Amino acid sequence: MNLKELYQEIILEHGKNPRNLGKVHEFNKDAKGHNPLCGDNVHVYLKLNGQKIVEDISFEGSGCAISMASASIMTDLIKGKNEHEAKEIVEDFLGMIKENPDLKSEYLKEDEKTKLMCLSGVKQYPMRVKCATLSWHTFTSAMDNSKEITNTES
Amino acid sequence: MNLKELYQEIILEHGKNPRNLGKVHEFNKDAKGHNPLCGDNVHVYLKLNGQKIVEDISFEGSGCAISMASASIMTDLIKGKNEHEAKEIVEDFLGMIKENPDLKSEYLKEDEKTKLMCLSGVKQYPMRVKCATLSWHTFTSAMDNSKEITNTES
Amino acid sequence: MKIENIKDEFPIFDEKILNNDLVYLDSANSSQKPKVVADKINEFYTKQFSNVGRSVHYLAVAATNLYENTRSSVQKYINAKDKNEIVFTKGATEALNLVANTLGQKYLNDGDEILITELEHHSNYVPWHFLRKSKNIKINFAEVNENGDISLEDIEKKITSKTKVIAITHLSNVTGAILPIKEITDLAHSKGIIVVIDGCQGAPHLKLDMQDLDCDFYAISCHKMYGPTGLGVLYGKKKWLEELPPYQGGGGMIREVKKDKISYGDLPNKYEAGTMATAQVIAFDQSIKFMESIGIENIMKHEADLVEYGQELLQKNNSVKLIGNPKNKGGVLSFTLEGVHPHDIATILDEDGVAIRAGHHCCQILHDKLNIPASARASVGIYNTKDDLDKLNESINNCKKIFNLK
Amino acid sequence: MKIENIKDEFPIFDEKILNNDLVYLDSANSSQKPKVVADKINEFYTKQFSNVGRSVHYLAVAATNLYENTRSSVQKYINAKDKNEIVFTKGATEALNLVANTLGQKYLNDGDEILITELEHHSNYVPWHFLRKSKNIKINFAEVNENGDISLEDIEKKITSKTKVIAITHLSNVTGAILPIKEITDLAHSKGIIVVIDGCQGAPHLKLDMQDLDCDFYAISCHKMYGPTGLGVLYGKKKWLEELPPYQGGGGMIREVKKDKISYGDLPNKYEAGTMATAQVIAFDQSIKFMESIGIENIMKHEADLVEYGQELLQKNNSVKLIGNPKNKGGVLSFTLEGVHPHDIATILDEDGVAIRAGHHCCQILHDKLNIPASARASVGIYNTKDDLDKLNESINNCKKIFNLK
Ligand SMILES: Cc1ncc(COP(=O)(O)O)c(C=O)c1O
Ligand SMILES: Cc1ncc(COP(=O)(O)O)c(C=O)c1O
Repeated sequence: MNLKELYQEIILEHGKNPRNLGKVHEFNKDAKGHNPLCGDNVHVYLKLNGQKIVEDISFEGSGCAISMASASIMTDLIKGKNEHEAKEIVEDFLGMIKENPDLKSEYLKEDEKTKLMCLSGVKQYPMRVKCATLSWHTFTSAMDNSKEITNTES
Repeated sequence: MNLKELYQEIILEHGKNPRNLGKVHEFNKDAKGHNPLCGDNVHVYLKLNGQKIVEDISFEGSGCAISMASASIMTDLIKGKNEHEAKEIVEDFLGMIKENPDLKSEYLKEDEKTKLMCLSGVKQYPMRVKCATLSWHTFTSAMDNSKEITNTES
Repeated sequence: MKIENIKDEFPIFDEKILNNDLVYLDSANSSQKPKVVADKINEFYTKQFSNVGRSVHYLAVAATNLYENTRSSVQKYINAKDKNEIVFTKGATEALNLVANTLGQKYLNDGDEILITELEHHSNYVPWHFLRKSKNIKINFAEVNENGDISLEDIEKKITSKTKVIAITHLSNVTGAILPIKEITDLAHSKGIIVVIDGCQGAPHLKLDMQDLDCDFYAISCHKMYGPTGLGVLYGKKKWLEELPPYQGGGGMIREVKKDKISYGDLPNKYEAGTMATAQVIAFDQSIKFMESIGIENIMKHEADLVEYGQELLQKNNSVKLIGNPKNKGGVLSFTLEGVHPHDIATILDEDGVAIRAGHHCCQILHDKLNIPASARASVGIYNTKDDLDKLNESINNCKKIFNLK
Repeated sequence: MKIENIKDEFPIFDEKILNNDLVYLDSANSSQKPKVVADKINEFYTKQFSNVGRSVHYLAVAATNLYENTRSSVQKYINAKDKNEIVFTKGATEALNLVANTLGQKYLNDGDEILITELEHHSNYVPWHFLRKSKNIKINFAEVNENGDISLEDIEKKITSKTKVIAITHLSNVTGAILPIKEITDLAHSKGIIVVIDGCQGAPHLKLDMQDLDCDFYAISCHKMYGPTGLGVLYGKKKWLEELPPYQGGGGMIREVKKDKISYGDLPNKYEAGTMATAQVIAFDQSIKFMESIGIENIMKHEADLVEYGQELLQKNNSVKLIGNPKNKGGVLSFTLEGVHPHDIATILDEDGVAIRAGHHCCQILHDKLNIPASARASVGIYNTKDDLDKLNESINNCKKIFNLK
């Protein structure tokens, strides 16, 4: 295992200064996520327009560097994507965190892939995987308009 | 250990045909006893007269051969004794069941001692000691006019 | 694993008990433990110990994974639909208290009725009695018939328009009767009645399939299933576990705690308050794997053979009176011996190394009905053999000799 | 036994965790187990196993004696007046639920108030919250002061004429504050208030004397006391245990069961329904003996030295902020590291083999008050050394390096 791989500079930077923190003005979808193990909570807000494009997206919450960085990077990448693209990116990310060595989605540019790959270090820290995936699962709930609180345990 | 010592003929006989089974007419003292382990219940009745003599004594209940024989023999020996004598006999018996090799009380005749000694076989069967002592403890409760149910566990 | 040599897997049978080989016929009370179970507990305490789910360090992660693995194993073993339908408790008794208490809090109302049977163990009666005391709830009893059995017909007869719950044993720990729980569940559900099954004697001996059975709750006692003491399993349909309130409160079962309000966690955490029986849960995985390695069909066949053999032996033995002759009988042989109190029988058998139980086996209602204060009970597990039952019979004969019976 | 070499008695310290020696600083969560405890469990399961109290055969008698021996050992260890004041539960959480539930059934009425503190573990808050829901009972909170402590004065201030129960921790599992429970008990009793003490962190580390302390209830968590998981002890004054109703119903806790009524057994059976955690109770005797062989005074001195040493180390470390500086502090060092979330700290420390806990430690009220979502916590047990605390400090420095802190 390698802590340097887990805590890369880009993670630390996003963790410290997360992008898109706050509440989207006039959001029309949102969902709450909860990690029962560490008690982390995240709330994802987004504005989906008539063309099913995520016009704006943000999150509220506090947590460890991994979860903050992950939410920050996610919101950055999802913004401007349409529903189909966004869902593919989420799947691609979750697949990468679980088992795949790489990201495959066409909807991600090379530099975006590089950014996302920085989170792949958590693979070696099973207990921290949930920190990295919480905001992504919560985004999916928001898109699905789910009223339930997303729980990384299930 | 020796089952023959535990189940001597006299025990089997008293167990099968217990003496003083039933309810003393016009008893003035009584107490209930309970063995939570095996669920045995015994109810001891007695009539103590003005001279503090146990004029009559009996018991109700059902249980194993040991407990029935012990209650039967006890009621036989206690009948006619005064309070002081009865208490000494009880102590003598409990002492014998616990640790003493012999019975010492002056208030017991030799043949009575022989009869009581038949119960000494339970010493080797710790789980059965309570069967042998339940009615004796219950007699003491009755004498002390205790309203609580005697419990061999305590 | 072959069931013929299974005694070898249980270290206790290498011991001498009062200079005798142990003939253990008290498995309905608690089963012996295979070496793999004892070893796993030892390994966990000496090499891997940590509390689960609360820390992120290496040992805690490993322990949490082991703990959750058992939940998955149990789920598969009983074919529950969802992992979160498996709740660990301190025993079957707690599981039944949990169900009665939470149904009492949210589902049952004054005037409602609960149907149990005259066969029930106190653990499936007293928790409902508490509701009779705290709420105005009535308990009805389906009657045991002359075979020591409960018929579907009598259940049907005892159901009223107010019956809200049927709580019933899968297999009687006294008569050995295997109840028609699937038919009872179908009947109950057709009338909107909840079915709670006391599976203490079912789980160690019968094939379980929660999705097929479709009962609402099923309680399991792990120490009777070749597992550790201090552990039970409550299977509950997700719908109920989600709808009902929590049972105990404390660490681990909460979502958010404020001074003025508290919200509770999701399943299964909601019902697992405080530090759980970590080592026991982790070791129970070995019990399940052990039973799986033999195969439940083989276990059922082996035990059915034993019961048939034992029943014949005892039926032929003068003065022995078997209790219960149900259509489907599990591995329990309860009996009385004319003129000999069961405690005396047990003591005499014990002297020969034959361990049985004497008493009312926590079934006073049944013993009242049979008009006896107590009975002797020999019960079998996977490690028993026909030889064990021969020794039982011989020892009963010894008993008869001492009591001068023919 | 000498406390200097005590690590040798714990087999887990022979293991390598991620290629490191284990620096275990998570004992407030759960303690490691000495070899004698693991051995006793193994011996019981492989050579002596039987259920207790229910059968008269040899193994059952032996198991029952072992089981009751532990009760006597616990009684002596905490200097309770009566053996029957010791009730075994599945954990401290159950013990506290038992007290809250039974007091709620028989003693507490609408409008009554319960006083707890902002330091309480969820296990000593949620059970009372249940009463707030089911009855109209109010919960008041004594306030934690700037030292992470609770003062007698604030307790006194928060008592009203309606206060019926004070439920309070002996030693905070976050700030380490040792509360003046004797003074609080005296004060409470002078006003006729029942005192319930959450002794989870007290029992493993402090000298206990129930007769001197005179509290009404005291809850103990055995797995934090070098004992097995799945076991707790509730000490309760005989008077209360006799007066209050039973908590769970089932086998073993009854006297007589009829179709229309049930009477309950005497203490301690009344509160021990169903098959208990037999093996765990039997092994816990070894935990008590183990602690006695070292001597609680030696344990207290050893741990006080460690805390003082650790506190100094961390106070000198830039960016580390210790939580709580109470007058009397037990072996708990909670802290935050500027700009680093506790979970990240725990992961980085784990990489060095240093096991600590991160989170709210089941004390959300306290963390809300401190205005932090979580904290990192290092906690000590008898096996820790100053060397362990040096490693903790070094590893924190490693953490600072990764996060570019000075
Ligand atoms: C102060 C305190 N109270 C209660 C508990 C709950 O104890 P258990 O989880 O063993 O039931 C703990 C431990 O988690 C504790 O530290
Ligand atoms: C039919 C039945 N129900 C309930 C129980 C209670 O189980 P436990 O004592 O493991 O809680 C038992 C065992 O004693 C049983 O045989």
